[in-house]
Amino acid sequence: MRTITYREALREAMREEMARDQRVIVIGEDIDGYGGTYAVTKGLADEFGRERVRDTPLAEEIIVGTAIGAAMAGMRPVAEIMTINFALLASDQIVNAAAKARYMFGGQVSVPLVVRMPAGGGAQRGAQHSQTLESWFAHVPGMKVVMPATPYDAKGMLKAAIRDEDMVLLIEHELLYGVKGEVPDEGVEYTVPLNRGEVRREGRDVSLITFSRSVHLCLQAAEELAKEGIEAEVVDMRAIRPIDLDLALDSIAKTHRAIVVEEGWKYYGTGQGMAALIYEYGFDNLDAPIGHVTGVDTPAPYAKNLEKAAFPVRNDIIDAVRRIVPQRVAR
Amino acid sequence: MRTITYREALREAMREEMARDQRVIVIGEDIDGYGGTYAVTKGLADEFGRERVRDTPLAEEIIVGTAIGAAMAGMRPVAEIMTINFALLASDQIVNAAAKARYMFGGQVSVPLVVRMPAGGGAQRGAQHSQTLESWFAHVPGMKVVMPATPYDAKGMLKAAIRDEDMVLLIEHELLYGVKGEVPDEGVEYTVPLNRGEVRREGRDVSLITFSRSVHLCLQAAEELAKEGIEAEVVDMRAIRPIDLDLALDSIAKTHRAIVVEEGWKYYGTGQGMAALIYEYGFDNLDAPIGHVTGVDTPAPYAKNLEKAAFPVRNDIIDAVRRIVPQRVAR
Amino acid sequence: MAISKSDISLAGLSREELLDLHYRMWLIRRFEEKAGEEYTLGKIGGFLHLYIGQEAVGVGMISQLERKDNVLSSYREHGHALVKGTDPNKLMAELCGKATGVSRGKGGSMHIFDAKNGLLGGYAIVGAQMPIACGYALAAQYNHTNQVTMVFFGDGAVDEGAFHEAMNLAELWKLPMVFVCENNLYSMGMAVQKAWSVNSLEPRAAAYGMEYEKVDGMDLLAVRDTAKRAIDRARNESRPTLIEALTYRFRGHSMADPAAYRSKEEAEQWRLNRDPIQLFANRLRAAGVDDATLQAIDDRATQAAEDAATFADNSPFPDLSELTADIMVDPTGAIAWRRPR
Amino acid sequence: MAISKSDISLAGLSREELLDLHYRMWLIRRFEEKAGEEYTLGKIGGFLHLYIGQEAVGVGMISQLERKDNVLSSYREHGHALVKGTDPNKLMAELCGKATGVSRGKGGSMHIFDAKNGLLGGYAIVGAQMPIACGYALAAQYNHTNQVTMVFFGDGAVDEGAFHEAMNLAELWKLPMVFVCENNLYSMGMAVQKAWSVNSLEPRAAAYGMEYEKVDGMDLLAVRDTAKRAIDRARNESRPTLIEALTYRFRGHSMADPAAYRSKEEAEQWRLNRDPIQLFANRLRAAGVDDATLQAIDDRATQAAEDAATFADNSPFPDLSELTADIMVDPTGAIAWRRPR
Ligand SMILES: Cc1ncc(C[n+]2csc(CCOP(=O)(O)OP(=O)(O)O)c2C)c(N)n1
Ligand SMILES: Cc1ncc(C[n+]2csc(CCOP(=O)(O)OP(=O)(O)O)c2C)c(N)n1
Ligand SMILES: [Mg+2]
Ligand SMILES: [Mg+2]
Repeated sequence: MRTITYREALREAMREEMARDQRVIVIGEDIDGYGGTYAVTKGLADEFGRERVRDTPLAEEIIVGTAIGAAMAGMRPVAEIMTINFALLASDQIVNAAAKARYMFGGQVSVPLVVRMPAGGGAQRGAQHSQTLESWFAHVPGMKVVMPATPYDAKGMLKAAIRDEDMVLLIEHELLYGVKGEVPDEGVEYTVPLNRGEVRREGRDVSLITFSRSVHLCLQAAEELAKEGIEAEVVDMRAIRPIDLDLALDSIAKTHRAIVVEEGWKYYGTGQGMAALIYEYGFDNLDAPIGHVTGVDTPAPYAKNLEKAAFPVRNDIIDAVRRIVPQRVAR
Repeated sequence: MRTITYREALREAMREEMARDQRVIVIGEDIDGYGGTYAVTKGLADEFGRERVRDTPLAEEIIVGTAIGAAMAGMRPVAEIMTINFALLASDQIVNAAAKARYMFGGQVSVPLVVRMPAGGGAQRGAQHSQTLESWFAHVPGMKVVMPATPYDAKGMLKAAIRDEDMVLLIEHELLYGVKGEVPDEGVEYTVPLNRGEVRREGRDVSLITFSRSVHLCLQAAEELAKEGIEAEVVDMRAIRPIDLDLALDSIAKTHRAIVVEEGWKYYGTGQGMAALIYEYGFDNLDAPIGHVTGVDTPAPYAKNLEKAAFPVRNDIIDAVRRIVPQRVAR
Repeated sequence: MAISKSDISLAGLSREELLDLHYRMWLIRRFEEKAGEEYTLGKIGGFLHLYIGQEAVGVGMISQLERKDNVLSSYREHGHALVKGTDPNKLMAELCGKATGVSRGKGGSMHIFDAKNGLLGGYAIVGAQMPIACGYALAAQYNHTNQVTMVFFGDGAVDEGAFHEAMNLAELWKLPMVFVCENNLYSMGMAVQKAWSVNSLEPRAAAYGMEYEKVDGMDLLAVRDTAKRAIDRARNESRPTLIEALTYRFRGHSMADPAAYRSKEEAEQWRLNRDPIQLFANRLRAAGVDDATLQAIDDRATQAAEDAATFADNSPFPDLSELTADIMVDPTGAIAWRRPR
Repeated sequence: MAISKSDISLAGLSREELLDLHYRMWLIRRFEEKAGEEYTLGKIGGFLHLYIGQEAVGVGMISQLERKDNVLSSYREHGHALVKGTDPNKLMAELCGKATGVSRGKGGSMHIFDAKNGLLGGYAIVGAQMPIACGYALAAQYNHTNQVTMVFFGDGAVDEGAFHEAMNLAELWKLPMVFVCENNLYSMGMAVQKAWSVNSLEPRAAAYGMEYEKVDGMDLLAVRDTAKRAIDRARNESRPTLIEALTYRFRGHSMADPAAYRSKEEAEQWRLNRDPIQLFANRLRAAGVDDATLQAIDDRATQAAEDAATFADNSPFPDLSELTADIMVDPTGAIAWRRPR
């Protein structure tokens, strides 16, 4: 095991897969000359050449459309959209073309494409640069959507995504790139399945159902709560579509209480979808309504103090847990 | 009262508001020369002139972007997107520009814009033309989203939307345009509030929480169920954002059982959002998990038999009710 | 740029080749007419966009391609498919949503795909096929397959941002492709001069430094000449071309469209004087082909269309298991994956 | 089209006018330098894109507008706002996310909006301001307000579909607007010649039949000449123009960018030889303005920037109630409207 950053983990995944498979190419804005907006792609062009690592014009629809066509023609493109906020300009290609191609063409073609993009707020980037829109894509059949929270998962899921025969949206987080974590030594092959979540911390009193950067907030909250005798189980759902529902249900069968924690907007989003599924299949195991910690239902404000109030922090989770866990536990 | 079609009701709304307010203009593809794709705008250009009723080039981003700018400059544009499937090409303008403008510009501007567009499947239009993506937009703060089911509501809500100071997405249904219903006589002014649903049929045994075309399917199912002694309450949620939550909660306080009925995809969609809210605020009133009747989680197939199986029909609702309502009732 | 015209020598083609081209145009015509009938009878649902009137473009362009080459198109793609080699039976079955359809009935009229013959999709979001075509061309360039990618679209599609982004990329990356705009003067009811701020694509091509040719889309041999040059440029020099083929759809936009936005006379003039099949028949006659031969070709096409309809009629609907098949390669890719217990 | 050059007569402007223009350029320069410092000190968060090097474009263009006219821009809009009349104090306060900011601290550096002065938004989705600008222009045309709408964007924005759709509509509908592309040779790290398949916007304008002018964006008076023509065309003839202003950003794309994709020498050459403020100072000197006067102007600008920073420093953060204020006009527009009981 080594300790590397989330950014490095992603880069390693691409390097290894590019070395392994000539069909893998990487395209996007500023991935070469600029060195990658978040430096994820740094050095790839020098190593693999500019036929395989391609800076594109500033035009998201053509980036994704070209990647889709190349994938349908048998390549394994990894398209980088600079942030998920710009993916709206490519949403038609993702939803109407790529997600439907195999089905509407009667199984004659597949779209082995990876679209990588960071989401998330918290760095004062303002209303247009702080969104978390994974539920848009996860709503649509025809693709997989994953959101790794650790360097280990970032590398393992990106490698799995590149090898996958279907379109995978790998949604990163702008504030995770510098986060460090353990990954196997170079040369030790591994992938992380795209349809499995993972329990990050065991606990008997409440299940924190979460994903992406919020996993880390939940772990911090759980540490804090442990001091008062409340044991929270942190369930990293990382697979958004297909969702690892049993993982959540098993946890709730044990704890009987759940809080969904996410950074995005509350209404008609990912967390409500997860909650609805847990209710649907785990109703009898629930002793209380599921709590929901989310970003505030507003465009992201710029001002530091407002932004801080707009996105969940550790204490929001702690408060939500205290509200839902009966006093007898927290004694 | 008169009986007119949903299509005519929408047209009347625009006519009345255009006559009342010079700031109202209508722009979109094929709304004039073609007579309106679904003939909703037929005759408007002749009546109000081609300065006010504007055929545009085939380019959704500019249609919506132009309408946004005009709205910010004080006009009251009604933009028609031919179907919601094409709104993905304008989703950046809707979400990143219009929904955020007032907030990120500190309240200095408003966007009194109406975007009209039909959604829905069921006419063998295939995978790219049969979607119901309202949850995408309803997820985002900064706009209102409504889905009228009747001519009365279509007219009243469109009029209210045009007068509203904020952006309203009025989502119609391709299979509702020909549906007839009662509306007040010409000259009798009325609007329908954009934040209120309506109970379409009272019942004590189960609440059918629904909207748009599915309201009609629920009413049919309720008729049928009544024959076996099951009284279903049909709750037309028509206001998707802001949602008239109390309406649903009041109904469930009475029936203790609910089924959400929608035509769109199940996961991370509108129905799951509504269900999650009902659970969150009405958990103690629920005797059973909420049922969920949805479109099948697949791109829309073209073949007649497959398409029929892909979207909910009356009997799917009846079956779902029978599963959830205890035997003692259905005696 | 003047409109290219073929000379009367009939382009050095053999009699068989000429008659084959003629057959292909008739096949499209008769097939589409039959499809229109089946639609009226309710056997075809949804939208149906006929290619009648534009046959010379599809036949002229695609007959110059090799089988390995790629064709992408819009919802108005039946003609392109037939020329590229799609079996008319399977095509009609697809239009009727039958299990024997080229996409097993799941795509329908707007989404024809025939992997074997390189007909790589009818796309029904206007303009969206252009970026995807760039991707196919990029793959061909990267893998040195020497394939040419040809993408068809209408005058309306030019208005979409996708056109702009695709044109720039294709020229910038020197992609081996041919953009074919079938300018039939209308996008639905919108006359092209009301939608384009300039009335030709020539300056649009120049905006990207791309090669451009305008061609009379009713003149089969002229189309073939133009196609040849563009295809050679793509295959031998890896350079894209934008072709503007002037044509006219004789029918409404779709079967639902009475075409009230254009005058009956205008349409009648085109049908009478500019029918690409009649124009080519005239040339064949002038070159010595007799009427009986021409009639036999039409008859054969008519029969093929009939046969296609019969085939579709006799075919079963897809099995209901198809409803959730082939959403993705991975069948567990569906939502809510459950752990094996 | 040759690049227009102003003649040495200093364009018939009075001494006061000339010095005022000079001041405006210095104000931008000093303001942006100060903003850069505040960013480094952590007082400004998020992204910060400085306008340094491009001052002559914003000043030349906007100084020809009337107050009632509209300006829309990108995230690189501080300069445009200052020329259009935005109070530097309120601007700096906005950058620092303070309650006294022009948007009450809620927008930040990328989203400046100043309704009173017609600075109608910095937009941070590249290219998205162009369609919106068309809407403002349409409203002006419809209401006969005689307003001109000017929209600024970069060379990178030209690649987006939004550019294409907006250019076509503007020309088609003869919208009274001016498109100003500030071609600073890079979009982030992407050199323009690697992104554009042609190396000029002239053919791009021709693609839509739109008027085009190229101008040396470092030459304030040349910019003013060009602006005047375009604005007159918009105001008097309701015809749009595309202006390509050749310029250079002296700093990185944003404060986070060390600009490793271009050589130090290249940037140094521009700074030394093509600084728009020094070039204009030279002309003023040649026209008889003495160094003390010039220095005083710079001093005044420096002081204004300092004052702005002090003002921002001394301003409070927004009240927490602002978090959910002004999402929409209708405060009950928030989700989950509850019935009054
Ligand atoms: C993005 C998008 N907008 C609108 C439509 C509806 N629509 C389908 S075909 C069409 C006209 C297209 O015209 P053109 O490109 O000229 O092709 P033609 O039909 O003439 O072959 C329109 C507006 C669509 N399918 N996709
Ligand atoms: C749609 C979109 N894609 C990508 C970005 C990220 N981005 C911000 S600015 C920029 C470069 C823009 O360059 P240009 O238009 O030349 O303007 P300049 O920064 O040079 O003023 C990019 C890629 C964005 N904000 N929006
Ligand atoms: Mg057309
Ligand atoms: Mg630039």
